Amino acid sequence: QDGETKVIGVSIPAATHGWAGGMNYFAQAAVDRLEETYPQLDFVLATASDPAKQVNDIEDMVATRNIDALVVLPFESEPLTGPVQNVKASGAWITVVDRGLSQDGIEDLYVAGDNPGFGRVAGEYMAQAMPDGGKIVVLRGIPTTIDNERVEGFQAAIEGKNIEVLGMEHGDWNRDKAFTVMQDFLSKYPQIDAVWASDDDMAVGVLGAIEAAGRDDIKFVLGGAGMKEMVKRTMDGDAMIPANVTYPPAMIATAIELTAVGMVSPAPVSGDFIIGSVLVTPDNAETYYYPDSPF
Amino acid sequence: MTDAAAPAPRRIRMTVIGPILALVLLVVAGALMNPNFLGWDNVTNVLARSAFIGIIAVGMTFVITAGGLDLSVGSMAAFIAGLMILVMNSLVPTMGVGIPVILVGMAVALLAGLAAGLLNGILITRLGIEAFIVTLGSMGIYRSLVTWLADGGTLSLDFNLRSLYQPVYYGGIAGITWPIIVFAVVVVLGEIVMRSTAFGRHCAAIGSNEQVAKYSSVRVDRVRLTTYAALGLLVGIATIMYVPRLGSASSATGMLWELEAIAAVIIGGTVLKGGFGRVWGTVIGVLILTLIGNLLNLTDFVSPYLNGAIQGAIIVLAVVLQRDGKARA
Amino acid sequence: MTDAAAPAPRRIRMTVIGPILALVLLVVAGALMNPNFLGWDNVTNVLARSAFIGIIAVGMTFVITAGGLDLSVGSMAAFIAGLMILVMNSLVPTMGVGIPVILVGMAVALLAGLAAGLLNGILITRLGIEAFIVTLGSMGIYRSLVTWLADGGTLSLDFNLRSLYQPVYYGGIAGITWPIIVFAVVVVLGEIVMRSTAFGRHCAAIGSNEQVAKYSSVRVDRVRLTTYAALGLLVGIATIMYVPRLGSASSATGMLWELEAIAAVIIGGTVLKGGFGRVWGTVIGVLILTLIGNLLNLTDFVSPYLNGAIQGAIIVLAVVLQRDGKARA
Amino acid sequence: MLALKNVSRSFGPIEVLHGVDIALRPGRVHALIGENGAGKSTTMKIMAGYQPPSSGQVALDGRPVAFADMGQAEAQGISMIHQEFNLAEQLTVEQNIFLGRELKRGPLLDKPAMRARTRELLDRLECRVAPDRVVSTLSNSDKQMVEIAKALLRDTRVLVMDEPTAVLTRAETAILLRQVRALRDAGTAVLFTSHKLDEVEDIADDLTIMRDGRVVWTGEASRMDQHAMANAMVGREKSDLFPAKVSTPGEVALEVRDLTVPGFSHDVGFTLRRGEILGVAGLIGSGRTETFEGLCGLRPATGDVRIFGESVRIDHPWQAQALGLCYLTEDRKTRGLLLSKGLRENLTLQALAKFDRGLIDTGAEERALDQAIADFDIRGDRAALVGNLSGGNQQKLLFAKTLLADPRIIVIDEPTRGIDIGTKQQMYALIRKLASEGRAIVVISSEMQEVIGLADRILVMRHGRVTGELGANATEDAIVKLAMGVATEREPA
Ligand SMILES: Nc1ncnc2c1ncn2[C@@H]1O[C@H](COP(=O)(O)OP(=O)(O)OP(=O)(O)O)[C@@H](O)[C@H]1O
Ligand SMILES: Nc1ncnc2c1ncn2[C@@H]1O[C@H](COP(=O)(O)OP(=O)(O)OP(=O)(O)O)[C@@H](O)[C@H]1O
Ligand SMILES: [Mg+2]
Ligand SMILES: [Mg+2]
Repeated sequence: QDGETKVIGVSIPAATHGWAGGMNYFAQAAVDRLEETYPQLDFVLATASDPAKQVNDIEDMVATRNIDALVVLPFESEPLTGPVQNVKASGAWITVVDRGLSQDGIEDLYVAGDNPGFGRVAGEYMAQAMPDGGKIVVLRGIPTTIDNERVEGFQAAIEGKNIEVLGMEHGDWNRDKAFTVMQDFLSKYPQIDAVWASDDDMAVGVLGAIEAAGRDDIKFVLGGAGMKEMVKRTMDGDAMIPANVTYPPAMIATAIELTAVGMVSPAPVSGDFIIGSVLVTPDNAETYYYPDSPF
Repeated sequence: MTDAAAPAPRRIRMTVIGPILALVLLVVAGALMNPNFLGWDNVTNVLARSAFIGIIAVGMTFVITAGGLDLSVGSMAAFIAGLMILVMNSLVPTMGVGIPVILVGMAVALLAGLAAGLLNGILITRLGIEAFIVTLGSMGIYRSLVTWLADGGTLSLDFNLRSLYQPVYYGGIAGITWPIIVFAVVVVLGEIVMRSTAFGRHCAAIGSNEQVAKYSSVRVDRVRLTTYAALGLLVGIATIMYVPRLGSASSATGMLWELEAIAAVIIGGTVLKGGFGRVWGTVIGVLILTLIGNLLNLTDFVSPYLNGAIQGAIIVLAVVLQRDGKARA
Repeated sequence: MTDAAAPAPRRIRMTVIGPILALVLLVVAGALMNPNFLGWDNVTNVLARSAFIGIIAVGMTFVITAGGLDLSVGSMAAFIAGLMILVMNSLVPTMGVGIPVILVGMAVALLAGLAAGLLNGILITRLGIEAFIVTLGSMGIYRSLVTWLADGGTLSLDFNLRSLYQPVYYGGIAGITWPIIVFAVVVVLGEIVMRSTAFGRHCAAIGSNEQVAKYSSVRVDRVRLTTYAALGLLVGIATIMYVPRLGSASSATGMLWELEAIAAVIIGGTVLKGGFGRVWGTVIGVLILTLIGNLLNLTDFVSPYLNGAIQGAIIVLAVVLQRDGKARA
Repeated sequence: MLALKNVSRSFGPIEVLHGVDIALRPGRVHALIGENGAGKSTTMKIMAGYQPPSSGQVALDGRPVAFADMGQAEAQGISMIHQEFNLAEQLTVEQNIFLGRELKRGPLLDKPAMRARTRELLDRLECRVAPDRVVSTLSNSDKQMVEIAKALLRDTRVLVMDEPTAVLTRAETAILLRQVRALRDAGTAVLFTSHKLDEVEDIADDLTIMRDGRVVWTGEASRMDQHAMANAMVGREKSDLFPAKVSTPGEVALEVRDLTVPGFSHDVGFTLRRGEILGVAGLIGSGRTETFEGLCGLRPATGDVRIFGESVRIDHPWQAQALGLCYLTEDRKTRGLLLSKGLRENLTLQALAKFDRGLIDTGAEERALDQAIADFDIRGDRAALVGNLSGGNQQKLLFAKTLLADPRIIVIDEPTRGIDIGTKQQMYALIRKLASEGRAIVVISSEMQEVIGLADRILVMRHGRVTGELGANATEDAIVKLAMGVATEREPA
């Protein structure tokens, strides 16, 4: 390796659900594109199925690949804080994506979504779409801090808005699980006005269950994260999918790009980039429609 | 002389009644907790969603009875689903949206299932590697392959094709949907094969004592291979039912199905070390597992975080019911 | 008569050399792919991270040798980690940040591990339920409990306490970190117990033929119970090393450790159906599994989506090496 | 010293022992004989604490005892050698012998001491296996010797031996009996069963004869000779043991040249005609079993085999069966029968195709079982698991099972192991009948008398080679000479 080559490590969670799959895709695509553009950059991309594996990956990047920069989307904040701090201590540039570390000041660059905001935007939409109140059911993700933050944000936003949450279950950001849970919600509650599926993968399952049951009391399903099929339906004016809330998996690409540019230019970009969650409606849906993305 | 075996029947009786009793208790509990529980909709929902694991678990019953194990079924299902969707989507431009494309897709699923099962079986019987290792390996391989096929994301069936294909999951005859019908057919056939054919006997003989089976001119390797191939085929059939439901496959598809299928088989009274299996028991096992989830969704007196704990406890209790108080000798 | 037994030793030799050979091949491949592979840092990293699964797998070797199985170790570790963190955090206000709190935490981990192991063991031996079912149940229970303790999120160790505790993972003697030392001690003790104590022999005898063991006045239930209790204790020890590494516990902690531990045991040459076990083989198995992950990070000539496939293939190949070409009789 | 008083034992509603009385005295060998299923093994298990009596009393030194388990009986100095092997197959010889009573130095095992002690015990039994051999690789007779060594290790006041000699050759039996005498002279009470009445006559001081779960005779052994014993056991006058040799050899059924089973036998050759019984004699370990397993596709083998003139290649047992060649194993417990299954499933396993009409015809299976029970006089509960049948009845079932496949050529390895004298006679008659039906039969046997009495021709093997062929009226002496190698006596391996 000549001295000019810089190695950038990218460590992300594996594609175990739709959003993560999209994020994997964007990461891979960004790496491919940047390796082409900047021959002096070398990338190491590792995907982890649990926090411990992610720590292993990061250790390996330091011990065997001598990385100059690390782009990490932590599986969980706490367990990754120490190891990333160690990487920082070795002199590498640190970019943290999506989930902040539990200690401030480690990262040079922070590119993130806004989980409480994601819940809040969804809650506000619910309240606004049902001014007279209504009964809803909620599907939650995999039990994690992210999910907790989103649900708390949502609940805060519908506070005092006469919206009754009939039931909440974990759908694990998984279509099949969401389908099953929704079927059971439908058996259990004769009248449901709307569903907060909180994720577009789960929304797919929810819609399948509603369709199969032939129920027409449910006026709409609000997903989230901006899966292309769902955004398309919003764009086309589908009444069941009147809106979406963004949480772009492409933020990883932004982060990798910013880091790469920083490595090759004399003045690296640092600071915080918070990518707020935006409400997608038929009016602005076109802006958020990426037909080439797998998500 | 006839009533000589009294202690044996008494024990057998408990192992027979045990799983049924557990199932009945669950149903009664469900009916008490929620009036909709025994409603037609909920019952068909539960049966239809049992079908995937159920069809696979019937095949698993044979594999386990013959002393084997297959950890790869879940990811095999995901891989087959992905492959099927890819093939069907790629045929739409040339063949148009129509029944033929779907038939090709089904054929692909059956062939891929059979091939995957045969591959497992050949590695296990020809190379003589522990089934646990072979299928752990293929589990990783298929799971990876589907992730790769889907580019990390989700493979979705062409929208129009999906509408055409959907009746395979949602439609049926006289209100009984296809998955339930297929499941029932597989179970009945499985029960007959297990109880009343040479193949079923040979599976039990091999699982009971492979040496004895060999010395009795049983074609041990072929029977074994057939159990894995049949399981693969059944995974293919389950996938054919699964794809029209949501029209997609991703790396999350079929997650932990292997564990559920094995658990169902064992809750049903089949012996994990082989030698004795019963298909109807497996069906009860599958229903118990599905019902637990259903019940937990229909009631909400515990934190959803604890669902797993209740599920675990009920599984153990269902098996405790099968014992007649006495630890095995 | 002398040449009559010739085939036996030859086969044994291959099963002995097989795993070692697989390990050596992996190491050579790693060294060729990346010059840093054999560097001190990488070697200690790999050994230290093997320690968790390794310590557990040593216990699993005994359980499997005695004809048992334990699927609950991964979630047991998560639960113990969660409990340990909760207890330690709750003690900080009264006891302050200091060594005593950490010692209490360690004691809690050991006790909880022992209790959890005993519970599994008692259900298996006293109620006579299949180990698969009991530990599948407790797997669900512990996983749920940790999610519940963490309220769906992550339990984090008090920050100051964590700094104090960290040397238990990162520190050591003469550059050898504690996890490696503890792992080595556990392995050496395990090997001695397996080979040179009555307990080790009794495990093999029970796994080989329970009836014979019983007839030979081996206290079958007690030996069995002890294997599960010992495994629980070892899970506790592994957790003591694990908590300072990540300082947190969540429902994702220890995911699939059970599968890795069982795979390591079997790659190492222990027989899944019991009767024969070797601790050193398990160590090789653990190292092979950890190295595969490490190797995949050394290079990037395959899509990370396919990592699982390569992992699966290598596992199967490592076991193929143990066979001498011929399928077992 | 150890006695049963009016002991009954039931399995479910079936009572298999009815008020048995038996008393052992120190320094005496007490023989217990009876037909298959008479209740000998059950009696012995009750004495040694493996099973409790349903009613009646076990008395030790005059005081009633109730052993909660065999551990307690063992602590009282009672040990038992089981009829069926009771060894952990994956463990070594030494590990098996010391199982449950390992010698320790501190917390660790004292391996050198155990190895030395094992050596010493095996030397006493003149058994030459290495202490670290894995038991699963041993021959049956070596396993039996290990079993005996295991019992000898435990310093016993009462030694219960259930058919210890069934798998032993004459020489080994002599060694064993010598040990038994030594123990007796040291004051041990010995309870002994065997279906070989000459041994009983030879060793027994006291004798008890059982029939159908009852004691029908008990007293000083010297008051009975073999003939009287046999009559008392069977309950009727017994005629000649062996049927007349009326063979009319037909065409050549089996022709074997240069059969080699690597590691076990070399260049074995012989021919066999229809209607003929070929006996195969040899010492234990001479490779007879392996040779014929190789022939039947149960082990890798090379050679030139013709069946009814046609050159065939047999790599799997099912190929052999398809050619009408069946092998009846000497090892009924681990290779012959599924112990945890019922009689019907076992009986039809090998010939399942016969009952396969798309689905299995259970009715026909039941009829076949009726037939087999009648033909082979299988006694015991029809609904029982095969593992619960008495040893001899298991052997009969194994016989019935193999014959159900209707083979043209049958290799029978140790046909009468553990079978009572009455049934033996029936078996011999049956084998002869099979031959006269035009089947070709090979009988491998370690009982010299059996080979001589039954066979039309005798093949003798030594160290995996055929050392000679003898006619129907061979003498025991001639066989022994060939089996041992004429010049040398038991040369070192
Ligand atoms: N565990 C059991 N359950 C049911 N029946 C049993 C059991 N053990 C033995 N029996 C029955 O008790 C009877 C006596 O058997 P036992 O083994 O004592 O005979 P035996 O005299 O030793 O015969 P053999 O000479 O064939 O060894 C048989 O009919 C047998 O089937
Ligand atoms: N599975 C095995 N692996 C290795 N060696 C074996 C195995 N089985 C038997 N042997 C050895 O092979 C030799 C021949 O076996 P065996 O004693 O069965 O021959 P045999 O002539 O058939 O004697 P018999 O039938 O009277 O027992 C013996 O030395 C035995 O210890
Ligand atoms: Mg007996
Ligand atoms: Mg033999």
